[in-house]
Amino acid sequence: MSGNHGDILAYVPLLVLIGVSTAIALAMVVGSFLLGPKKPTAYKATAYECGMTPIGSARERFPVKFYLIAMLFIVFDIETIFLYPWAVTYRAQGYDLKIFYFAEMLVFVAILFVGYFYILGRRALDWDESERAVARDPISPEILAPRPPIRFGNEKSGPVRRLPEPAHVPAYGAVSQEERIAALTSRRE
Amino acid sequence: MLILFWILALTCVGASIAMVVTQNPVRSALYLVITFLCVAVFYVMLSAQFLAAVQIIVYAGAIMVLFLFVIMLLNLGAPQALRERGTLQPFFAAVLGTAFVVMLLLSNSLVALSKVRPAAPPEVYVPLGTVEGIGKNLFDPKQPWILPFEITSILLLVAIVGAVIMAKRRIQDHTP
Amino acid sequence: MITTEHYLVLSAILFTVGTIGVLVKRNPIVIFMCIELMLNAANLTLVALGRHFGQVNGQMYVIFALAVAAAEVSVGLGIIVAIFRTKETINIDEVNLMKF
Amino acid sequence: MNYAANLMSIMPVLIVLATGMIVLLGDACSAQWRARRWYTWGFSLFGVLMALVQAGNQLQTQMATTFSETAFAGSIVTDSFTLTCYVILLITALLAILLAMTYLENRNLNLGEYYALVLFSTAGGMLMACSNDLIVLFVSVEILSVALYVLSGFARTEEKSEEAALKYFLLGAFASGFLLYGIALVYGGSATANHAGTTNLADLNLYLINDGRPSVLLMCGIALLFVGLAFKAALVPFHMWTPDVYEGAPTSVTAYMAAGAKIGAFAALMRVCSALAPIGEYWLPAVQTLAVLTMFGGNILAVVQDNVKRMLAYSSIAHAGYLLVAVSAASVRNEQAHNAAMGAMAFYLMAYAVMTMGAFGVLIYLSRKGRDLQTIEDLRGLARTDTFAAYAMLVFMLSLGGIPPTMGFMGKWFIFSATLQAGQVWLAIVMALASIISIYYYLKIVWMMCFQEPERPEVVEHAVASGGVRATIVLSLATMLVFGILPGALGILLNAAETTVFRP
Repeated sequence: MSGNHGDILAYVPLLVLIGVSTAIALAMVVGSFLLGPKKPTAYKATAYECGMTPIGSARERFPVKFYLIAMLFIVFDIETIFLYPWAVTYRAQGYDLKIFYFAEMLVFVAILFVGYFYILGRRALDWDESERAVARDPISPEILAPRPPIRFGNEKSGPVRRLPEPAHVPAYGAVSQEERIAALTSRRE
Repeated sequence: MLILFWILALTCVGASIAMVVTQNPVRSALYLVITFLCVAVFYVMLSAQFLAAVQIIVYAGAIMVLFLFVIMLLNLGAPQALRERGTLQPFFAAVLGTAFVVMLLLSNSLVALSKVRPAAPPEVYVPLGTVEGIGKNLFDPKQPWILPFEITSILLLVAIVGAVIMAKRRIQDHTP
Repeated sequence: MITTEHYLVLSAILFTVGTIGVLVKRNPIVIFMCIELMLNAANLTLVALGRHFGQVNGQMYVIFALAVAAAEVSVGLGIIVAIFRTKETINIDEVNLMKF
Repeated sequence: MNYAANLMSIMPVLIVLATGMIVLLGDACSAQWRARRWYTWGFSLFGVLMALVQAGNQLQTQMATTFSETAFAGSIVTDSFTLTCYVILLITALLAILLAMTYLENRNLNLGEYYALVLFSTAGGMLMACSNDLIVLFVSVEILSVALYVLSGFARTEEKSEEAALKYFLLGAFASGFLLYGIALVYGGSATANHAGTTNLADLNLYLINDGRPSVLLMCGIALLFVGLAFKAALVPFHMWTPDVYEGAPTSVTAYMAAGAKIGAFAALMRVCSALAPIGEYWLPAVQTLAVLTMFGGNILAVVQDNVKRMLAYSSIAHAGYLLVAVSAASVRNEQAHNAAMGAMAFYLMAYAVMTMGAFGVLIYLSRKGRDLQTIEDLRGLARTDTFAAYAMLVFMLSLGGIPPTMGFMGKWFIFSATLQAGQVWLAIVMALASIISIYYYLKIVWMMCFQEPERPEVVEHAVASGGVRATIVLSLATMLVFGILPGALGILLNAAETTVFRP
């Protein structure tokens, strides 16, 4: 191919762009490293994350529903791959071919729409899978159960004001839900 | 050009070998990304620009991100689960040997291709790889791509159904 | 001067590496990645051959192969997620792939 | 170019696909499970029946006119072989759907997607049978396989089923890698100075007739193509997924997979081999070696199994070996032998599909609530406790073993005589020897059922004794015996090669 680089030479500006952007990014990092003042203190050296000390791995385990959406995204991504050349060439066609093109893509998209409605029907895009369970039991015992007082880490600096214990909090299941809610809310006041 | 080819080819093969050799699946995935990117550049060098873009969007973008997601998911659940045991399977050597024989055979026979049929000139193949070139041919009723195109949508539909069945925790029960 | 044979040999090497990877790795995700590498090697061959013949066929095959790969990825990773959920491990030693 | 004619030529496929989509949508969008239950099951049966009628009609027209047509710019071909494969696949799908409903409900798996996926994979198999271009072949193989991966993992909470799905998926995807690379090399290797490479099978056939000697690249391509298809058809060095997947998948899926996937794979293999027949002397020895390995490997490994599903899996591998003998006989450059072998293969595929569905149907019939029938021990003394199931199983076992007067025997006989006609005498003898081994383990089951005392003599109430399962068993039984005694009534299958496009 040594004689004819016609198609490749069109990419030289792209190459230059990539080179320049890499150089700028590198220059920023290296420049600030070289030129910036460095006065480390103990506080600056600690990791900072919203006031919390970072504990554990940075890798989070995401719930499965995210994967489902990512998987479905890939499928529809491929659809776009087919749509793009179609959209670019559609206008240039004659009338007959336009109808043919249109029908072809219509069938393709219709079949994928069957998949889309299937996804909607199966509620595969819903974020909260336990929607109905929550609806059945609006105030779950976990939410209402008395919790230990929150520790702020400053307990030693002064007396902690505790909420007064209510005289009588019935055990869960001993009385009806409504009574229990009433008892607990009175305690909060 | 030849130098570029050699650099890329070495990177590509090196990254793929590193992908197989490394024991950490996350690193494997990242090496695979390098391989995919090299292949994308090869597509550009072969004047298949549209495919190069698609390669980056679909492979290096979507598919690899999904791979990494899944690795992360499994990693945190059971940190030991993903460690490779590092044992070579007994037939590894045999496979390697035969594979190399096949490769040598291939490369010997491949050299003859240009003698059998000379390569097409650039003015023939350059317009084929652009978006217009792909679109004009892919949807042309006189060419045999219509049926594969339509049944690809069926395949994607099956994939949608499969992903939902496999990955969704709770599908409504049909039994009372 | 880069000839078509350069690309063909390169993709043959990539294909071989992918095949060996499938045979020696034990983690299903990595095995699956090796399979993706094999598919990519085949795609590279197709594009190089299509250019050699001055035909669009090679690139068309690659587009369809890409769609196939995407479909496989979404179903395959779905299966891996599902098996992890029921089993809490995905090591192939326990999945025991090559039992006769 | 007449679009309507193109669509007409794949009408059965379109009907199946449309049914699948309607079932899928209707199931996902309706709220009443009771209505949904009958709707998904009934509608998919209805659709398959419609497609069957349409395919039968087309087959009769085809036979009358002996005119094969390519459609969609030569990417598919509708000839008598295609339509015969359509009919066999649709009958398999019909039986699979009939079997499924109560079994799935018993295992709490009754989702509408099951039927949709069975329909889609049937359509994939049908497209494999009609493909005239390797890329259509590739995409339709994937449709068939991806649907089957999901189906084999359909019991989502069970470890075994999930493992089966993973194993099937990984090896299947590995095989598709080989298939794609093989296609690429065939594309490159079929080029000569006169023409560029091609993946169109009819063109390839023509080129090979003219050029004669294949290039090394083409031979590599053919080898990889065969490896890919051998994985899908479970031929012996590439069979390791079969027993585990058959064992782990829900039994109704296993039944469909054993029959449907094999029919599709062999239809495709037959197409590729007929296209490559002009250079048969280069690759035929490899196929024959595979056939011998598959027959002996399948049969010998089946002997040592004590799980019924695993045993049937190995037996299906052995049957793939017999079918491969037919493929080998069809690849000689002798038109008469080619036609005879193709017809024999169609007949055998039909017999195999029916007897496999029947045998798995009996297993489903015998499964208790929430538990599948596992070992051969479980069949002990079945003749006392359940006469119907025992005698049905007896006939299926005799048929699988190739004992007259069953369809299995006639199928083997046709393949045997076609092989002799093709001049491959040694292969015919090997096939006869292998089927003698197989009789041992089929008779072991018969012996266990009929000549052993049951552990508990009382009649056991089986969970899945529903109408659908009974209907499947009775239908397969009737087919098995009627066409075993009167094989001429299925002459249309034996003439499957009447109008094929390829000339050896």
